[in-house]
Amino acid sequence: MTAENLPTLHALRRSPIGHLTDVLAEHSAAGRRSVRLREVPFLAQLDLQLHQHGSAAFDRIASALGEPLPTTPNTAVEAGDLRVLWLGPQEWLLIGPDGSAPATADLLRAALGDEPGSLVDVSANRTTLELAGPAARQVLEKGCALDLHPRSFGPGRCAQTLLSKVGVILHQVDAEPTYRLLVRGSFAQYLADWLLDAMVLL
Amino acid sequence: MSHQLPAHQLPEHPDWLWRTPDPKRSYDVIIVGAGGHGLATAYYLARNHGITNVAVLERGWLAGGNMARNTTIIRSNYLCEESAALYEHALKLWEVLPQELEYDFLFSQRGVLNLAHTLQDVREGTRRVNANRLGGVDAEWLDTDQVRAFCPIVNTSPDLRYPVLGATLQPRAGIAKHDHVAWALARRADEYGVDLIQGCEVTGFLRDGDRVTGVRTNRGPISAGRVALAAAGHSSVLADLAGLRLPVQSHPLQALVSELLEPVHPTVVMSNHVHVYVSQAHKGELVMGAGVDSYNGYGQRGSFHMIEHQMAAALELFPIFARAHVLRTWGGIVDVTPDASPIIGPTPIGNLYLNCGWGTGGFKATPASGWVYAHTIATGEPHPLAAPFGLERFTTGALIDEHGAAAVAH
Amino acid sequence: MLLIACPWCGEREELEFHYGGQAHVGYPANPEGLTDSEWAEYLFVRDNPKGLFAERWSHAAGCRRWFNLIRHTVTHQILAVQSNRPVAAGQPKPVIP
Amino acid sequence: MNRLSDGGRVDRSAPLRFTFDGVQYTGLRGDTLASALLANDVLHTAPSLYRGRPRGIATAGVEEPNALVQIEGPGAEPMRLATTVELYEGLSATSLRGRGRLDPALDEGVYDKMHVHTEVLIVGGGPAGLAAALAAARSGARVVLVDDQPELGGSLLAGREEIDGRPALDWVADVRAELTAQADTRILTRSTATGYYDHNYLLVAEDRTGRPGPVRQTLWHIRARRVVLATGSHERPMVFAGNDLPGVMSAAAVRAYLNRYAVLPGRRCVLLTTNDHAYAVALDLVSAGAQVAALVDTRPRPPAELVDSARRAGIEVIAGSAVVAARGGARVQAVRIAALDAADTISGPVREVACDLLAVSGGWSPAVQLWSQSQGSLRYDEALAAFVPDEAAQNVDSVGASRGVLDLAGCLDDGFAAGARAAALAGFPVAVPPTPPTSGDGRPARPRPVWVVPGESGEPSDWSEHFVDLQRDATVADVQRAIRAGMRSVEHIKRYTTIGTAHDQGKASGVSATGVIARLLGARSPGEVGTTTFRGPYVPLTFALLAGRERGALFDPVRTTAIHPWHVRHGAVFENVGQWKRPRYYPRPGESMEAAVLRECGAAREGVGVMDATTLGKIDVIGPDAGEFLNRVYTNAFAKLAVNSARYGVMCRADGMVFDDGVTLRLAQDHYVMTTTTGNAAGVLDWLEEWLQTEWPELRVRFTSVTEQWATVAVVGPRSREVLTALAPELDVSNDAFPFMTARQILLANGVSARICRISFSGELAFEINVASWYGLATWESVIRAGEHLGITPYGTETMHVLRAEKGYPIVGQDTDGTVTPHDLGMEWVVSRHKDFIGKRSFARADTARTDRRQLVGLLPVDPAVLLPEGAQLVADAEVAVPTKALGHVTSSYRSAALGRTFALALVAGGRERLGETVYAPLADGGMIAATITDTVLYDPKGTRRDG
Ligand SMILES: Cc1cc2nc3c(=O)[nH]c(=O)nc-3n(C[C@H](O)[C@H](O)[C@H](O)COP(=O)(O)OP(=O)(O)OC[C@H]3O[C@@H](n4cnc5c(N)ncnc54)[C@H](O)[C@@H]3O)c2cc1C
Ligand SMILES: NC(=O)c1ccc[n+]([C@@H]2O[C@H](COP(=O)([O-])OP(=O)(O)OC[C@H]3O[C@@H](n4cnc5c(N)ncnc54)[C@H](O)[C@@H]3O)[C@@H](O)[C@H]2O)c1
Ligand SMILES: Cc1cc2nc3c(=O)[nH]c(=O)nc-3n(C[C@H](O)[C@H](O)[C@H](O)COP(=O)(O)O)c2cc1C
Ligand SMILES: [Zn+2]
Repeated sequence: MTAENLPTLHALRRSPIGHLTDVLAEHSAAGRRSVRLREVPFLAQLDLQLHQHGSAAFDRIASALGEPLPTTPNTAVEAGDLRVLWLGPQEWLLIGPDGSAPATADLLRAALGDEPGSLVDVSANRTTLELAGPAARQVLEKGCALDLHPRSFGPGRCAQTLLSKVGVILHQVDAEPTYRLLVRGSFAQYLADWLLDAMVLL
Repeated sequence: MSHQLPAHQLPEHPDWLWRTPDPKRSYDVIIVGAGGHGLATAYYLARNHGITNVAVLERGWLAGGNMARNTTIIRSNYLCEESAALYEHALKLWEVLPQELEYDFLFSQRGVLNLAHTLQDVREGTRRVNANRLGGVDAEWLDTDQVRAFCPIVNTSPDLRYPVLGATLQPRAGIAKHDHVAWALARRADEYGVDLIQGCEVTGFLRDGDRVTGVRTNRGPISAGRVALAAAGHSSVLADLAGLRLPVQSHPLQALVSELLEPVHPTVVMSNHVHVYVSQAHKGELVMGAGVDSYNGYGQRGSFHMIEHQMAAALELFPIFARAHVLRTWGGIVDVTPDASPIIGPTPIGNLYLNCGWGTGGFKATPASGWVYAHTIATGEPHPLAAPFGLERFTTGALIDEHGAAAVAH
Repeated sequence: MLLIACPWCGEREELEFHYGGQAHVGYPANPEGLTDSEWAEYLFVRDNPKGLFAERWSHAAGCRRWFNLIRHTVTHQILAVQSNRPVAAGQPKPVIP
Repeated sequence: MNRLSDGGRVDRSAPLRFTFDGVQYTGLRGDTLASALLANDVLHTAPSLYRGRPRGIATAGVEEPNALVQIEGPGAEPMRLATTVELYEGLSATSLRGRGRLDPALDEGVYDKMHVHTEVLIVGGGPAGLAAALAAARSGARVVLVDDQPELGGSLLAGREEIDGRPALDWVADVRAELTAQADTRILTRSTATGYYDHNYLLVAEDRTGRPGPVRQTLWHIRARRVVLATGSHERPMVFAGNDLPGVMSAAAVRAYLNRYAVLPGRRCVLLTTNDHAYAVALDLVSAGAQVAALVDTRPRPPAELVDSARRAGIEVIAGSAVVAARGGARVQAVRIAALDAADTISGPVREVACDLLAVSGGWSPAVQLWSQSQGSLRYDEALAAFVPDEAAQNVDSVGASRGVLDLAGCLDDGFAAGARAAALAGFPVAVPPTPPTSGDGRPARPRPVWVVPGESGEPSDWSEHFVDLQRDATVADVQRAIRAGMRSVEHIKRYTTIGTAHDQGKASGVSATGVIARLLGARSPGEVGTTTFRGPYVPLTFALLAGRERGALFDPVRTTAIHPWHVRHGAVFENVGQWKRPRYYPRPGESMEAAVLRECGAAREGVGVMDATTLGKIDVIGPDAGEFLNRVYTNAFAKLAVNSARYGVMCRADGMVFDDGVTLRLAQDHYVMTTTTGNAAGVLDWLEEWLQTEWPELRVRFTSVTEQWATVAVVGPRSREVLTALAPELDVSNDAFPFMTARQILLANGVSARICRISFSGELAFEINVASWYGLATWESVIRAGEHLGITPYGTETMHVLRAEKGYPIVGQDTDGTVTPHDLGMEWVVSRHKDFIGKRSFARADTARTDRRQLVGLLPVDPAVLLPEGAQLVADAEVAVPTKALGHVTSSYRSAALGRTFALALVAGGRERLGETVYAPLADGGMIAATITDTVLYDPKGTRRDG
């Protein structure tokens, strides 16, 4: 892929809820209590899984990223413009800016070396919804059973969990609070509808 | 209660039901568990085989297990021929039992609809209707309009998430008042001389080598020529006491009732896909079952989200229920086999018989279960209708897989 | 709704998990060497105690790890949670809150 | 009007108009429907359900047995209690005879849910609960306090107690203010804890009628480290002749109507009590201007101070006696009073006293419902004559009246201690606040319960006006009948008489019922009889509240592919497959499904068709042991599959039955991508993880679900190659360069990176183009454009099914049903003999090895125009004598454009031995279709078409 054809290529892309941009914006403005919802489409996402035998690779990845992969469950770290989310004892999701997946993948592949591990570009697998504002937590609490109180869940925390009937990766990015919800493409419309409905009911 | 009953009210109970005897030292047959199946077995042992030196031992109160907890759906439109034959035998018995037992237990043949919501459901439904008709079981296929005509409160809008594409109907199917069924059987069994002994928990078996000679109970040992288990959710616990392991797992199954409502729901509706089954009992309460909880449990209670899902599903199909109220919820302990079919027959241990594994659907089988089990106990040979349901099917692989074949509950 | 402590993610609602029945039932080393009834035992027969039960769960909507726990089948009290496999050095340890 | 001129918690400046049974009335803000009715001198409710007896408002709370109403609007709802409906402007209600009426009009209410966690949850905002909340909140722990009333204070709202030398409600206001100031304390009023489940999980139903916002009710799901139950107690009725007459009311209710609602429910009153409580009520009645004709106390020697204070107020106290009958027509007019001896028998003359109100205190039943739901045990306390909490089963304490502490100071003490304890146990240690001084006489004296006040004549079996359960019209005579019939267990008697099964679930009358049973059975104490099981919900809950917002459009997610908008624009008819919406066919205007499908099939066989295959599950299987792993889960071998090659595989469960199938592609030495059936994607991933983690952890392989990463466009038909060439000019699509069951990675002409596989589910030359789902729609559109001149035809699942069936390819779940082995499908070729795999051992079992198992075969109806219904049963003989055992059934059946006729697939016993035989399908309408058994592959049996 060359730089010249990127704009043409991007014109071909369509995110699962790209058609809702205006609706989300309207609701964000109109909510009784300020909660904002928007889609952050096309983020680069890589699913990395290691094997327990692979601690050397773990170290090499740390130096490649400039940050070790988070090993505390349910936490995320920032490494440059990447966010690395703990998904499981040997699994991480690396999230980067649009278009960064190939470069990051190369970096990680090199760091993995010969060690077994799995690295899959899942950028198009999920899209990202961002829910922010003082009442954002309350919106989530309508359908998420995690303890989201600041004592238990704050900036830098993440979790794979259920929101309503949908599996999501939930990531709190700041204390306002702002949450990012990564949802599989086919469920994105439902989740957006559900969130919009919840926002109306504040 | 006992005066000026409007026509749709519960009928009078008899003035006499059963004795409260102390256990004798020995019986020809001991039945463990006074649920519907244990009581029906006692009744038919006496009625069909003249065996009356029988005790039914019950750890709690008579018919206080699943018999007290089920949603009372009776039908025989099972897919597998073996099952359909057994349940149809039951349905035929239901049709004569109120007269035979002289007890109006409100058997109401109001029909059971099994709704189809996907093309796969339609294929499955058609298959079952055709199989049933071939097997001599009444069955019809209704299209969406006919469903609406039969049960006007069902939401047949094409805009439904899973629209109703049709339904199977078994007109002879319906409901009966569970407690009264048990009492009717108990009364007759008692009349024949069967001892119904409550508060008597079997805690072990008396053994003579590889056969049993009686049971140990919290009220002392009692010897018996034959011991027949009919303990539903507790079958594994009892089998364990005898050194037997069963292909049975006990799970919570929940149900609920609404407050009393004016009649709105004329039939029984079951939807596997949307997970609803509901009828309106004679008093007027809506009776609904929820799903089986995934985990094993003996607590007679399940997880509440099952009820919440149940309600969402119910409103999807019956918008008119929106403002009805859940009055009471409860749970039972269902004994589930790998193929969702019961186990009936002798065991590897001499004189010990087994009847269990009815899972979520044994109420409807009550009379037939008692009939074939009594035969098996009396003759030592499986009744022809029960023969396919022996334990050995798990070894040969000749499962009667209602689960696999159709996944229709209750 | 049970509250189950995933050894990795901590306490989560039952809805996030899949039940896996009795724990510690291994796939027979040599299935072909078993009699039909031994094989049937493996396929279909599991303990079903009223009381403490060692069982498997998988955190299906979370980290997808399978683990074992001991639960009382009447009270639903959960007595112990074990991750399903040993953990090597350098890897995160399961959290048991 | 019965409204008192001052006092109470009602707002005299806020009149509210309402209608009851068609008549207009006015009440005040702060009223319940019941208090407003009483204020308007309306005591009567609908007659009783079974016996049509007149009934009146009997209580002031959730324990009400009579005052059932139908809210007609706004917010129609059946079966509410007038005693718990807060009055609002325009309320319209009608009385109900014990049975509700559902409104067919669509429910427009919005019902919401919340999920919260807390260190301490306190249920009940009376003095005990408030004290607990205060203590706990001071620790900094999160505290949630719920109370079902609109105002905090609990029974203090109905009384005239003092705390710290001030009216108790001033103390309540202070506590409320302090709690509100705490950041992590949440107070939920109008919120009833309705269920207490395992692992300290409680449900709280919040009524938001009249609150801001569109939400009518919210169901709170609360997970608490510690719970404090401060739910108070219910005053019990007493069982005597005529105890159901309108005007017989609980003493606590009388007190609440007087003090809280400023309503005088009667002018000339008699009180009947077993305990101290009635004395305060009697004094309140007198000070409200009522006449108290007598206070009847069952105790021969009631506490002297109480008797003196009553006498000072001019009240006659009749000790050691009871009301043996209430008389009246539509309302109580008089009561008959007699002395009772120690055995509770009438031991003196009967005296009649006129009255229009009988206030009854049969003693107190701690509200142990939630405690019991939490599986805590109960014990019968003889001194209190009540069932009280015994052993806790969860992290919970019970305090105040809900555990039998009946004095105010005791309740406060209890609450403070429990609140501090709960916080400390949740990790927030805190000091126990000191208990302020209170008014009152300390612990009440011992009550004397009289479970059955004897009738003036006859036997229990005659006492059919001694009501035990008013709503069920069940009497002492009914209980006696159950016992005579042989019943001993309280559970049987409940079911025989239906006592305790009505709307009120025996909140007030349950223990009375136990007392009656104990009495009639001759038991030593009610403790011997016990209670029936307490079950949730504590108060009835609307179905809609439990459903929450997951109704209508939010009932269940609709999953769609990236290409979905195109399908919608082009008139696709959709089919639900699991949660997915898949195009079933694309009718042209006026075209029937049959015609559309024949057309679509024709295009795929003769020209080129295109299908959205995105919904198939996709799983990346990566690691050095990926091949070995696949070898173990598939019946056939994958370890030696060449890179960039694909293979069809079948998975079985351990019992040998087919569970899933699909094509797996090897992308690299250590990288495969597996496809699963649409409905089974999640199930297969779980299955793989289970085996890897629990059985073969030594295998170095990992799975990643990539179902939504990829959009998949299947281009099918003899002219598909031309479309591919236009789409990917750099790709050599010749058969030699790109053979069947191989894959290529390439940039399409539009710059999109694609993985293209030559796979065919139709028997035709076909290509599957996989692109990142972002590009799915654009890629689909470019395929359409590239094929336009070839008449490229989009087709749906129906056509896909026909095409594959013509080739004899089974669909798992349609042609199989969980009882079918690969051999039954005629797929011996997919079952390896050389390696072990899940399920293999099962094939050797006696039944699985039978040769007369149902096997998949083809069927050709003798009349080629006749379509066999899917699901038709098959028999060997045209003469059917029911019951007959079927040979098998039709699993798939279609009209074929290619064959120019109908055909079907079927599972038939010993089918492969029966090729050429005729079988018959008897139909529900009486018809019969004859068909010939054939091989499953009816189209292009030599497979010449797959290379184009
Ligand atoms: C919520 C629910 C809904 C259901 N709905 C339906 C339906 O609609 N239609 C239908 O057909 N079926 C239904 N069923 C299933 C049906 O209730 C059962 O299959 C059937 O009742 C089981 O047979 P039983 O009546 O003999 O069992 P039970 O009534 O459970 O009898 C077993 C008895 O054994 C006793 N026992 C156990 N251990 C011992 C011991 N050691 N010593 C002495 N006694 C012992 C128990 O106390 C119990 O009374 C439902 C079940 C539940 C729980
Ligand atoms: N004199 C007597 O004989 C006598 C008898 C009983 C009580 N009392 C008095 O009553 C008071 C008892 O105080 P307390 O705090 O224990 O009880 P309380 O009755 O004052 O308060 C309990 C509160 O909890 C609420 N509640 C009950 N169940 C609920 C639920 N499931 N969900 C939400 N809210 C619920 C009630 O509506 C009430 O507001 C004391 O003042 C005591 O002296 C006196
Ligand atoms: C068909 C059916 C109808 C019922 N109707 C009512 C009812 O109207 N009111 C009620 O309180 N309980 C009703 N129940 C539930 C019983 O009260 C009780 O919950 C059930 O038998 C389980 O027993 P348990 O709750 O004592 O464990 C009904 C149960 C069944 C099976
Ligand atoms: Zn986890």
